[in-house]
Amino acid sequence: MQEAITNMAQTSKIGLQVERLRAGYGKKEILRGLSLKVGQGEIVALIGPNGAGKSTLLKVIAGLLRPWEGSVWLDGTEITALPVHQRVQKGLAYFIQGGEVFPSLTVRENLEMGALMFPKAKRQEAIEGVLSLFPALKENWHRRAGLLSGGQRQALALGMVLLKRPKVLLLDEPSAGLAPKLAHEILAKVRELNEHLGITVLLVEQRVREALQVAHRAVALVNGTFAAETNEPASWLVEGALDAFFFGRMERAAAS
Amino acid sequence: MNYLWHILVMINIYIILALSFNLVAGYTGLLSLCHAAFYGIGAYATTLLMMKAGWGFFPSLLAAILLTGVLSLIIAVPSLRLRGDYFVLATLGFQIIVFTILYNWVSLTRGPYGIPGIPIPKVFGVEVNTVFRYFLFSGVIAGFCSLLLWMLKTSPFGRVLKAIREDEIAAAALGKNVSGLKVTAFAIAAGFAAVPGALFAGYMRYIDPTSFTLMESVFIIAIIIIGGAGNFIGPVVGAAFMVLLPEALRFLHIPDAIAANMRQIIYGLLLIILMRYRPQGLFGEYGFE
Amino acid sequence: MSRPNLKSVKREIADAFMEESKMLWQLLANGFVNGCLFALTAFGFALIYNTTRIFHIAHGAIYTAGAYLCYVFLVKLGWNMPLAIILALTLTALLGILTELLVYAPLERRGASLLVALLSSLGLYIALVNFIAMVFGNETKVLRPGVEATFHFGPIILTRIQFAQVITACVLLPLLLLLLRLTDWGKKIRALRDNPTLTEVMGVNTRVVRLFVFALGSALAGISAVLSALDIGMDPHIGMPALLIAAVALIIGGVGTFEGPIIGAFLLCILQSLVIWQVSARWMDAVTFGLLIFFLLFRPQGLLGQRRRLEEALT
Amino acid sequence: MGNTGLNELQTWKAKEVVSVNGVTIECCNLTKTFGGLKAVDDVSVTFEAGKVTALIGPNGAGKTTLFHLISGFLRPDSGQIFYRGRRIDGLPPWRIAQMGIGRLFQDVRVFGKLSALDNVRVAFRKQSGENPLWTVVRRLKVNREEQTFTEEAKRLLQFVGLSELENALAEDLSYGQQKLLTIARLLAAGADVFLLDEPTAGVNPEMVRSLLSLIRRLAEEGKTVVVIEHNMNVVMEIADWVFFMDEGQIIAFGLPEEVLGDRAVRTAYLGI
Repeated sequence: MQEAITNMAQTSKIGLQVERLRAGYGKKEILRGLSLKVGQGEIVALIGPNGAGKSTLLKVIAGLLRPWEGSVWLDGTEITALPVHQRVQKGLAYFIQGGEVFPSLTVRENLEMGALMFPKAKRQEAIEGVLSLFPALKENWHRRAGLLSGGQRQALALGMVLLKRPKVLLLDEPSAGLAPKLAHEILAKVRELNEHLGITVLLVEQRVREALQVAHRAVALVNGTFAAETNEPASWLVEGALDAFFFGRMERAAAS
Repeated sequence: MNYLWHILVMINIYIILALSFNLVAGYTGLLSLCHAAFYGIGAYATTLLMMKAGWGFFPSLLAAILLTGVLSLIIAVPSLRLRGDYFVLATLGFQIIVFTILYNWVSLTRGPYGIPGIPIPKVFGVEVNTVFRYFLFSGVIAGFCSLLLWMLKTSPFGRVLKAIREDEIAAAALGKNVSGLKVTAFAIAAGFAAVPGALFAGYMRYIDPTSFTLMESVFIIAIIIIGGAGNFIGPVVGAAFMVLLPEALRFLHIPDAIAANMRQIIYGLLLIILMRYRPQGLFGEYGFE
Repeated sequence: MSRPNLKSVKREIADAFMEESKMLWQLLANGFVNGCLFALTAFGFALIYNTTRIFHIAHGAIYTAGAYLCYVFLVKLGWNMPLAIILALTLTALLGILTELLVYAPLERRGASLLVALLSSLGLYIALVNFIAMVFGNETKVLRPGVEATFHFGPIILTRIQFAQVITACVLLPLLLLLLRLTDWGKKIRALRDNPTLTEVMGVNTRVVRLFVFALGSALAGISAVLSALDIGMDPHIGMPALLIAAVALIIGGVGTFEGPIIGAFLLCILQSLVIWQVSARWMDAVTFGLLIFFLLFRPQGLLGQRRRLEEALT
Repeated sequence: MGNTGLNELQTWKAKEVVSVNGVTIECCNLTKTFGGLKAVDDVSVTFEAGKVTALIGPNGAGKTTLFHLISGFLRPDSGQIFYRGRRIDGLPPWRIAQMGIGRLFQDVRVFGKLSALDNVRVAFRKQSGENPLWTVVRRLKVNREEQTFTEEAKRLLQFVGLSELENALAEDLSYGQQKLLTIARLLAAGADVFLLDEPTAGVNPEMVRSLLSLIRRLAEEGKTVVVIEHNMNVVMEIADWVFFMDEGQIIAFGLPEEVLGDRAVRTAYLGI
């Protein structure tokens, strides 16, 4: 397997790094010795078919899944053995696939859970910032989150993550289930946060086109290992550029 | 010498209890808290049939086995679809209800006064009237029960129960009638629990509800867990250990008043320690995971 | 000749009727007072069960320990009541913390099943209760000798302790519910109940929250035990019925809710009073656990809980 | 492991398995909703014997739900399912399994504490030894039957390439070996239809080879094989026919190269 060559576009400093990760569930091996670097202030889009290990990689970085082998580094310090909450305190935020919220807490309480690390006086201000992004949440302020529609729940979950003002942001399909317009806005917002605050982003997205447009760099995973990368994500939007990762050896089969 | 035979009688009784419970807990993976209820129903049914209907020991025992097996369906059929701690709770409820009935249905069971003067079992007209004879008697019955249970456990029936324990969805996907098999195993185990009940009644010649409490169910669970669930040797070792432990304490000249508590403390701590480091028990293969 | 007689018969009937209704009122009042006590225990149990999913049987032993700790300080050492109670409750909370640290947390780290935790809890219950019995003996102990002052409210008579029990519960329970709503700790506890993974991802150290929950839940069991012991005394086995009622109250009130177990406890205790009135105290347990089985089979989500989707159970 | 004797293996239950090509499973207008979300939305598909049919599509497209519906673990809100002309929706899973519809789950679901041999032996149908009374009363007959099952199980283990591991506990096998074991188990259960949910996921590349050839051989022996698969190389290699699902609906079907070349499919898959 080819090692990840890393030529980071934006900066030479590494925001996030994984080394020879092997991980899986029970005996099921998903990540097979994956190495990857993300520069500080960089948006990297992870591309690959289902089951390639994108979500698993994010879970390992967030600390929800202990890797069998390998290490995880955040801003130059190893965090492989740290519990989840300490990683969060070090500036890592993780948007879980599917947009999980606390269903029996109100929208307001959910956002307050996202803003726990602010002193109480500053919370409201921080929350207002997120609300300007998702005005629909304001309308449902006192509703239990479990009663929200899918799109609103997704927005709430994203709001909770953005409240953390992270240094490194792990996004697992943030726009899934959202209307195209809102999806676009959200990704644009991610880009904006990145530009203004220098947040490092590792992005997994079903909408590959949008992801590639917003990212500085793209990495393709296939079968739990690094397959390719590009500094010009837009180049992968060309017809057929991604076929090798998603559809494999088409030509061989077509020939037979 | 009688002392030794007495202990062996008790071991025989608990071996049947533990092996039958193992069919439910160790093989099928159902942690039931009402095995002592079946033990009690068996004891009372045998006793009442002997004393009120004037039947002999063996006909009474057979009827008690059937009755217990059938009564077990009352709790088994509805609650087997419950999972994990909800199933445990349902069986706990059943245990307490059975105890309450034994305790309060005075016209039938004499309630808290218990039933004294239970007739001595006869085998081919010979009364089993010494402790030694009772040891032989209970030993033969325990051996016979063990043989039957061993045949069940080493058969395709035992194997499919284990499969259900390991993964009931996969078992269903292979065409196994999971609920039917669970209910069957539960009823068989309950039926077998009637045997030690009858042996106990015939041996003590007196029964009252306090022998069949929730704590007795817990005691049976402790036997399985300390010896180990899911195979044959674990429950046997567990039963011997749990019966012998208080006797061992007695030999250490610990006063009876303290020894009673001390042995319970030892059971309790053993449970904690085993669950932490060896949930499958000393000799078992299944650890309730 | 017959007239006065008839009158007296009428009066007798009326008296008997009055007595009967008086008794009902008194029984209902007793049910309510018991409800207050068991609601505290049930709330503590629910706090632990809802957040950790551990069926904490040892809660019963911790309940017993609370009463005996108070006994040590109050009777054995002769300290004054407030000091004795506060110290007893602190130590009870500590016992809860130790339980989590030494018994449950290692199992949680190993990823052990809930049945394993339940069995450990059972072991801890047995060990603790028998330790208490070994030290203090099996006989009933009283915290306060003598007859209590009584209060009359219409047909109802309450002792001073019963009055204190009602006051404590009526202050503490709403306060606790409010704290769960309004404080950060409360939110963390409810968040942990809803979604442990997301709680961690929000940067909360869930281990600390669990410790807090065990401390608080155990202290509540302690309060309930001390209040009960002040009234009717104690023996080493008072914990099991308390635990069982708490567990049944949680199931019928609704697992996952915090109001549910409180309502469940009151309903259960009042129902028990009615059983005493109409049937007999001896069948109380059968009715309680019959109700438990009924709920488990036909309404497992309880009165207030939400039904889990069938499909979730499959995966 | 040549192409030895799957047919031969099946002869003893030849009455049950009709090894002819043609439609075996037919789903008509299946719909399944989870609280507002249409997981399977008016799906009509047929699966044929002797062919490997691949079911592909993005995560959450409803593929596994469709398998749950066919194997009886979920009941459809509306629609019908037929197996060889018999209606099977509404039957409990074990009945459906007994009729010959085998199911491989996404996570392997082996019986961990049973040996590999026992994992296979437990799967045989119509074991009189599963009746507790017979195991005691007619022990000899049960034992004789058991010998036959043991021999068959050993041959099945050999067929999937696990003979040397027959005494190992299933939990000690590698992930790929466990998958092979579950296929052997389905064969023992007399499955005629194989619903395989991501058979290659999490399996190491060397083992994938033997899995794929095994799957291919099942189809050659006349079984109906349906795989949910994300690896398009695998789809191209083994599938005769492909259904593409997205948001609960079948949006394309055809030969693999047709479907994978389809504009709409590429859009749905790639998000481009």
